[in-house]
Amino acid sequence: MMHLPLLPVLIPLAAAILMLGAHRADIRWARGIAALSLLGLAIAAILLLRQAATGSVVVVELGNWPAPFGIVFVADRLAALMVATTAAIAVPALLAACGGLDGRGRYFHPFFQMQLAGLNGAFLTGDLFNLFVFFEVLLIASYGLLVYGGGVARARAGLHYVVLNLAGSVMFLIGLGLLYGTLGTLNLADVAGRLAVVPVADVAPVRTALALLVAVFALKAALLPLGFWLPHAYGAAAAPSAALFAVLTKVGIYALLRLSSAAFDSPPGAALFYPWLLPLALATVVVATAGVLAATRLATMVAHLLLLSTGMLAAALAEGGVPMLAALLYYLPHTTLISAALFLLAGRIAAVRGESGDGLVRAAPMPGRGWLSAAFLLLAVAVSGLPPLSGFLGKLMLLSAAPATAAGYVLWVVFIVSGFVAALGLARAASTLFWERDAAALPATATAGQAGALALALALGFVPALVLGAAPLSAYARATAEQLAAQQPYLRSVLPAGAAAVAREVRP
Amino acid sequence: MEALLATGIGTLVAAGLWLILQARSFSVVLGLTLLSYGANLFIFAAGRLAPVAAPLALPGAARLADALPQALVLTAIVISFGMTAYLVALALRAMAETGTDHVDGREDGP
Amino acid sequence: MRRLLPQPVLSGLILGLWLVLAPAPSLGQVLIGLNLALVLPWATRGFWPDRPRLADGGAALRLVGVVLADIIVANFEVARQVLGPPARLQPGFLEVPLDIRDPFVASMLGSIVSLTPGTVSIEIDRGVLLVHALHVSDAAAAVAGIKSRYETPLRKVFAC
Amino acid sequence: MDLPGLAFAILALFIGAGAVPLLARFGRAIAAWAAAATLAVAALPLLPLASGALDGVVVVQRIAWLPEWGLDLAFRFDGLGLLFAILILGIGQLVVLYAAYYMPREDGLGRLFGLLLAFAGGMLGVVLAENLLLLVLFWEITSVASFLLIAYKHDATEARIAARMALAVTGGGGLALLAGVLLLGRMAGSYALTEVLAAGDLIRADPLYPVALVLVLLGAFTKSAQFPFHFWLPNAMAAPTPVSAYLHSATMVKAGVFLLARMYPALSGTDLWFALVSGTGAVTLAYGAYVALLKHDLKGLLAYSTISHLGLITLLFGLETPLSAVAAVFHIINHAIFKASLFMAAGIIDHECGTRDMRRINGLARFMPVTAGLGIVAAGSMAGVPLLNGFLSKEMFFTEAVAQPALAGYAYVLPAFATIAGILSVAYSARFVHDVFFNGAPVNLPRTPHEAPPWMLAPVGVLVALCLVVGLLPQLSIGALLHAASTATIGNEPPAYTLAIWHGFNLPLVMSLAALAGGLLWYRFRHFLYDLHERYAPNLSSPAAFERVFNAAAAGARWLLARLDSVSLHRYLTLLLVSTLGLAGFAWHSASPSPLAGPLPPTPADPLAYGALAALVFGALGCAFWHRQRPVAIIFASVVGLIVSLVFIRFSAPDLAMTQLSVEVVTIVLLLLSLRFLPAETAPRRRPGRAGLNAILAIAGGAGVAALAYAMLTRPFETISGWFAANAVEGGGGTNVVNVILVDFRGFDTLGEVAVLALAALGAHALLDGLRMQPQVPGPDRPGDRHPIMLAMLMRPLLPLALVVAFHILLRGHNLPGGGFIAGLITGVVLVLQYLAVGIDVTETRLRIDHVRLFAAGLGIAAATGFASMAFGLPFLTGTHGYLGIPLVGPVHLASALVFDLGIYLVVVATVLMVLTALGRLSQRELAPGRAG
Amino acid sequence: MMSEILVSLLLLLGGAFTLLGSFGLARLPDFFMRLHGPTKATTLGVGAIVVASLLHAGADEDGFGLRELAVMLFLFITAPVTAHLLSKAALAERRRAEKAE
Amino acid sequence: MLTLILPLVIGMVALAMLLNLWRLARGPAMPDRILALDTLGINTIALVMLLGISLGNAVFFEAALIIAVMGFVGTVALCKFLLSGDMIE
Ligand code: NA
Ligand code: NA
Repeated sequence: MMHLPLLPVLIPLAAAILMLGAHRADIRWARGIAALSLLGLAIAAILLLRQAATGSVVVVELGNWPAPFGIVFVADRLAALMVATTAAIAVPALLAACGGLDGRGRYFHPFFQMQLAGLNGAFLTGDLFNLFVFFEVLLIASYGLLVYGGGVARARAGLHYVVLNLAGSVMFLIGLGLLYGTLGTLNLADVAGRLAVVPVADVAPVRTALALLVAVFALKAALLPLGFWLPHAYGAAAAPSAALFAVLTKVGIYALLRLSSAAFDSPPGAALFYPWLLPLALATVVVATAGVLAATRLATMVAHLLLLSTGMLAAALAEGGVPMLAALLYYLPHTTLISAALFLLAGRIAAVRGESGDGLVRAAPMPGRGWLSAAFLLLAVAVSGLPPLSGFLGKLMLLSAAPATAAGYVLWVVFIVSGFVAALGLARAASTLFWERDAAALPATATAGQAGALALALALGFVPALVLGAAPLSAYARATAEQLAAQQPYLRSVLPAGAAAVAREVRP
Repeated sequence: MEALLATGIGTLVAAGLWLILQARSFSVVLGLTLLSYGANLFIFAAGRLAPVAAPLALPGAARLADALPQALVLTAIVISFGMTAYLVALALRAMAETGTDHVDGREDGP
Repeated sequence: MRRLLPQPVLSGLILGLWLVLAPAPSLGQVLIGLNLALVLPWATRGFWPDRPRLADGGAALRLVGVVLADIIVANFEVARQVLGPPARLQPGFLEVPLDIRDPFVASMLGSIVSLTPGTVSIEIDRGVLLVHALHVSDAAAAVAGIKSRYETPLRKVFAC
Repeated sequence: MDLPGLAFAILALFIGAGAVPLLARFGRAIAAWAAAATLAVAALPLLPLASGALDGVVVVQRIAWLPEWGLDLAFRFDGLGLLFAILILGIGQLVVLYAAYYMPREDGLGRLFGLLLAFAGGMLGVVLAENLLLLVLFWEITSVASFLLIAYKHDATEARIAARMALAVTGGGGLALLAGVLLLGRMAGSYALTEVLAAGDLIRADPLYPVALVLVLLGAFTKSAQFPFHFWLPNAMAAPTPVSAYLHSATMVKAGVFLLARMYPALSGTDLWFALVSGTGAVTLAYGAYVALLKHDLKGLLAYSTISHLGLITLLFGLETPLSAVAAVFHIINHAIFKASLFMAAGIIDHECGTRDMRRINGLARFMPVTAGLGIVAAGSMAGVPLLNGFLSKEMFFTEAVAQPALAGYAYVLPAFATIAGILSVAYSARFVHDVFFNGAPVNLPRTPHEAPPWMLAPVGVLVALCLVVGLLPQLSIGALLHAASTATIGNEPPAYTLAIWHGFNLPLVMSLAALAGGLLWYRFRHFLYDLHERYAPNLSSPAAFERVFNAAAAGARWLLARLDSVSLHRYLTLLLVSTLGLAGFAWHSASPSPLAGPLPPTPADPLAYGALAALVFGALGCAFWHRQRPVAIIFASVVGLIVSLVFIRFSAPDLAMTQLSVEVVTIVLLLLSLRFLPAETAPRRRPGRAGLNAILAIAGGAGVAALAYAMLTRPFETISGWFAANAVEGGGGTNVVNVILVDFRGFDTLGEVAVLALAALGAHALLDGLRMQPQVPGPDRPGDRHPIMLAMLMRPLLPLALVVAFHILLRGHNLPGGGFIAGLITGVVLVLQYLAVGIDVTETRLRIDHVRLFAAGLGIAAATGFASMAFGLPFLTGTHGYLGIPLVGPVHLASALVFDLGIYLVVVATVLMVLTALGRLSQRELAPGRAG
Repeated sequence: MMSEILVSLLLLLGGAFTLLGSFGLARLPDFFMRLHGPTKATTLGVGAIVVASLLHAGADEDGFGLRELAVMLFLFITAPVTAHLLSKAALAERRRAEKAE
Repeated sequence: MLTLILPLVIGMVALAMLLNLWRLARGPAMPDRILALDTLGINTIALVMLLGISLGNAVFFEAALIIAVMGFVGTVALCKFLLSGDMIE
């Protein structure tokens, strides 16, 4: 059990290694390994959640070296929630990929597993440079998954995505260098401890270092004006990849959350989000809403919906406070799971429609229209925040938690109107996809495997799960927000003797 | 010495930025390479410049250079090498798909 | 023995290199070096399909001495040429007809020519070594010099 | 706690909604029976509570759901709830019966009844909700369900658009309601209806009351199709008639006026309420009544009449007379009854005639006398003909109009307006009767109408009978229910009123008679009005208009996105740079002021440092300047790499220098391999201002980073790094602290790093595998140039010798500069050199390595050292080291880190080989066809 | 002392030839002439410095104290190859330029 | 004596490297630039050795060795690119 927090990284890593070793074998081997890996991941995620739900913060010292010198993995409520969300998405995404996509290029399964390893590592690590490394792991895996399958759109969007992220990595490194060069440590808990005692003369560089990290995380989160790449990239990716990417942007949100929890009570981190984050977050919502209206393909529409949710999450982050973060932490798994399901649905629709793909154009009636339209209805209602599904509950929480200030009410207006417009856009899309029929068009001849359907069905399970589990999830989210705000449990678990007891030397 | 190193880092970053702002994939690769150099030197500089010995914990060794930033830079160099390799492959793929080495995939791109 | 040690010269070179690089002279290092000397030639034998055999070790040593001496002496010659007015230089290409047929040995000749100052091997093509000389007053003499000072000893060393 | 029977009632409907479509596979009858049974089952939990509700008992049942957010599954059953439950479930039963006969044979009914039940569930939830958030939740369920019901015949364009229109208006209104409810909750401190209703004074005194009121009214008005939000309703007639009969008489549209009734104690009693509610109601009443006459479509007429009657009810809620709310509640009942029957009758007529155009439908009394009889009675009720239920509530309306005190001085205005509205309503009712059942013979009907089957007429009959019963025996039939519902609405006992047919000859009766007479007269001049209307009235409510607005919005959105997002990397990078610079600048300047330079004295610079800086700047600027001549740019980049390595050497970082140097070489080879397929040179592109912008951005970014570096370098800091040097030998078993950090203290970073490397190579391979590309540079013009002989020959001895160096570097790494990474690069590079020397074909026949398995081996070995420690109950990657006694050799110091390093070595070798051969094969394959030998 | 003088002389010799080679590279008018400077002088230049380093460090260094010889070994193998390839490349460029005219 | 000679020799090598840079910038053709880069690498070996003597530290030797073993690969690649465009076929 002491290794538990590491398993979400080690299991997929081991799976990827085995897959590479068996790369000449029939693809069923890779699938089998992947299935076993996901089974292990699911079990690990559940155990982690159960452990975290007790309020304990479990620390693993890699290599048996104590923090802040060695790298530690820290499983608290937030990390467990993120790992569980990732695992939940991975299952249907993998299943969808096993419908034949995984055989259409090279190394799908190793990339998929390493994507999971990278994500989980980013969520669990308690060391900032190790976070950088896991960012790179998840990014390189995402590059592979994004361009998987080839084609002009993927190549172009992939190039933009990769270059932007490489530029982001450079910023990350400079930020980390500056942070180490001023605070002399890389462990997040230790950083938090050091921030409290930064000499006045060093506040400016430390604060700038934090700002650089914030900029990097905002890029990953696809916050405007750094998020234009997202719809092109996610819209171009194959459906299973895109589904997995739904959790990718949340890494940025997660990191911002972590950073704000660790750093923003200190002089260098004070009010670092104010006054710019809220306007940008709301602008993200507005532009993404426009994108939903403007979309000409379902996948692009879903990508904009994802962007929209990022804006909402960022706005919640900007407002801060336990209730707002509690709302955020319910909304985050909701939007991630539902967006992933929508990507799978878009992929399924594209598969059964054949030539017209998921384009929002009139076409021949698609096979399986009945249940696909029902799936669309469920997911559309959930994603646009209409009652009675999780989107409504999440939005309700965000609205309730918004403060009774002008900014709070602006947030109401933006959230409500954006959800409304999104619902109209989705209704229009549904109308075109399912109801308009082109009598002249030949019926789709593409044969779509059953794996995609099964994956979608599985992903649809998120909808009732998020509603029926709303009460426990909401309670968990609130406790997570409180744990983040308290900060002390995390710090004490990582550095039992406190940051002040760490041996340091003055340089140069 | 500090000003010189800072100037060097700044020049690398400026040249790298100039290059990635050019619209050709090859220039972007070059620019990212220069940017990585700049970032690596920056992290390296976080250990400060001091007339000290290489970080070898030999018997009787006196003041050693800060090994931690060096280890970080090593990791960063390796990762950036991998990323460069990938980017080069992607640039070729994009060239094959779009018929141009313009990063926006269209010759008339902005 | 031949199976075990296909290239004794190379093996010796490997052992020597290892010992030169080794952090401390110890029996362990010698053992590791011997291992490398055995394993590496065997492991890389595919890249060297037609190995020339060393026939005359003494001739080889003599050749090494000659070349080293030439390098030192000729370096001063070239230094004078480089420092002097460039207009006085008469550069030119020399075509050295080769009696060596083995491409590896021919390449060794090319290397020696390049390492000794004043001449650079440019091409080995159809039995002719094309050489660029920084200053050549008598082309025929220069060609003859290369053949007698380096090619003949080399043929003796490798018996080809 | 009570058993949550109310929740069961609602749940039953939703379960039925899910089950009926499945049961419909067994036949239409099964579907119909199942739907009817569901409605009946839903009524069961309510029955025991009904008598209590009639007596004014309010039952509240509550299941906690999200208490911290104020959302509970709390339900309430009172008179108003009872009334609406009867309407929803009762008229629902009739609609099910009607639909079973009305819908075409080929319709399996599963979807229709499923949606109807879902709708009924939402509706019942709205009327039984005790929690306001829960009310909103159900409210929006009705919006979504009605969207699907209106789009039921989705092959028809107008049905699809009408559905979206309804969703836009009613769903949007629901969101406004949500905001309003959230505000009310903040004012009252609770979302529990009981507490909100009790906090009316608090709410009305709140500064945000007007906002909350407007938001709640937006919800009500949109749902109840009040002007100017009415336009969705006529278009919603695209729904099948049973749907119209249900949604647009008794349920959906009544949700809005239900909300007015529900919130009456909390929100009413202010001038704003009066102005907004009665004003909107009055305009809607008149407008709907006026337009209704002009509709040639039978259902259109009914739709506008519905709008008009809803306006009437709204107007009544707005009036501030004691009994207006009672009148409103009464008219809710009456309208539901007669309008449902009229829709059903219209459906029968449509069914029988094949058209709903009243210009073609004439004289149906001859063909279908029963339908005619029922329709005439229902229309009479709609017109307010005495002895029918519609007359009673209209009479109450007239009474209240006369009694309304607010317009003192203009007391005649409201009665006059009421009379005019009455005239209009009589006129359209007259048209429904005369133009359909009489007025000569039918014109060109698709089929000859017959009397409908009895079971189809039965529901109409039941409703018409109710019109008569209520009209004749109001107190006996409806008195108790009306009283209970009114009490629940007002919040306490309503003032005394009598439900009687005859109140004596008074002003309201005069108004009624005037309305009847005037209405018939108005109908007489209808043709003149038709012409007028067709000539001048803009059709604002057409689906085409809605679609135009929507498309314009989408086009606007597209325009906006195109402005913002040019899908250009330059734009993205510019935004990234500007944002980062802005954020960093903001961070610096918002900190407590401090100088850029720290307190440390500068280290003196030697001439060599100046030279190095000069070379670095030279290389960097050269690379930037010559970037269009790619090979030249590569050379300049190499210079930069070389100088960076020198900096590492100068400042005591031998490992970094070696790594940098080896990476440099591989990178050059990589870039050159790619250059074959990229244009070797590109002409500069003229873009005004672009170069200037780029220069500014680049200089700003460079200056910023330089400033940060300077600020950092001139400040002392406290670091943890002393620990690493102190523990390297004891803890990590190595003297090279950098290597010990890499393979032990922070070995997990390294594991991630080699994973990145492996994935990058695999990704590159996946990208280029099977790709064919046109080379952009000429091939060799001499065959001998392909594999220069001296290169090929001298690589032979170089290979094993370089491997010796690699092995040397690998072994010493833990103690001295070196390690698996550098060793791997050396190995990879000398192997690549073989490719350069003799070509890919020859090399690959000699070097049979499965790169992918090499990755597996390398990563596996590295990871295995971690797993091994787990087997000993230690954390992942816990290292060990010690001395191993070897005969002859003596003790040899071994660290598990060496094994880890070996894994790294293999991964690096595989990376170099895989990437470079992937790029190399690109050209090879391309050349293959033309190559001889 | 003798060794220090010897080392100094060797260093001066190495430095001089290193500089000379690069001077030739900068000064000589034609590519094939420039090719001579570095490939020769740097060989001796670096060679002298290597020997100097060998002599200087030999006493207090671990191992056999001959590590610097390894550098020379590799330089002697690679330098001719470099020259060979460079001149071939230059010839190819020249041919290409002639063809273009 | 060495303390006097060493800076002088380092200066000579550094000057040599600056001369290489001049040729590198000047060209005129690609072979000239490659030649300049190759010479720069060899001069770097000399400089690294000199720094090793000057700092009294032998740990830089391997860096010189790396340049000796691998530095010329870049030159080979550049030349082969010029020669045949395609390098490893
Ligand atoms: Na008629
Ligand atoms: Na360890």
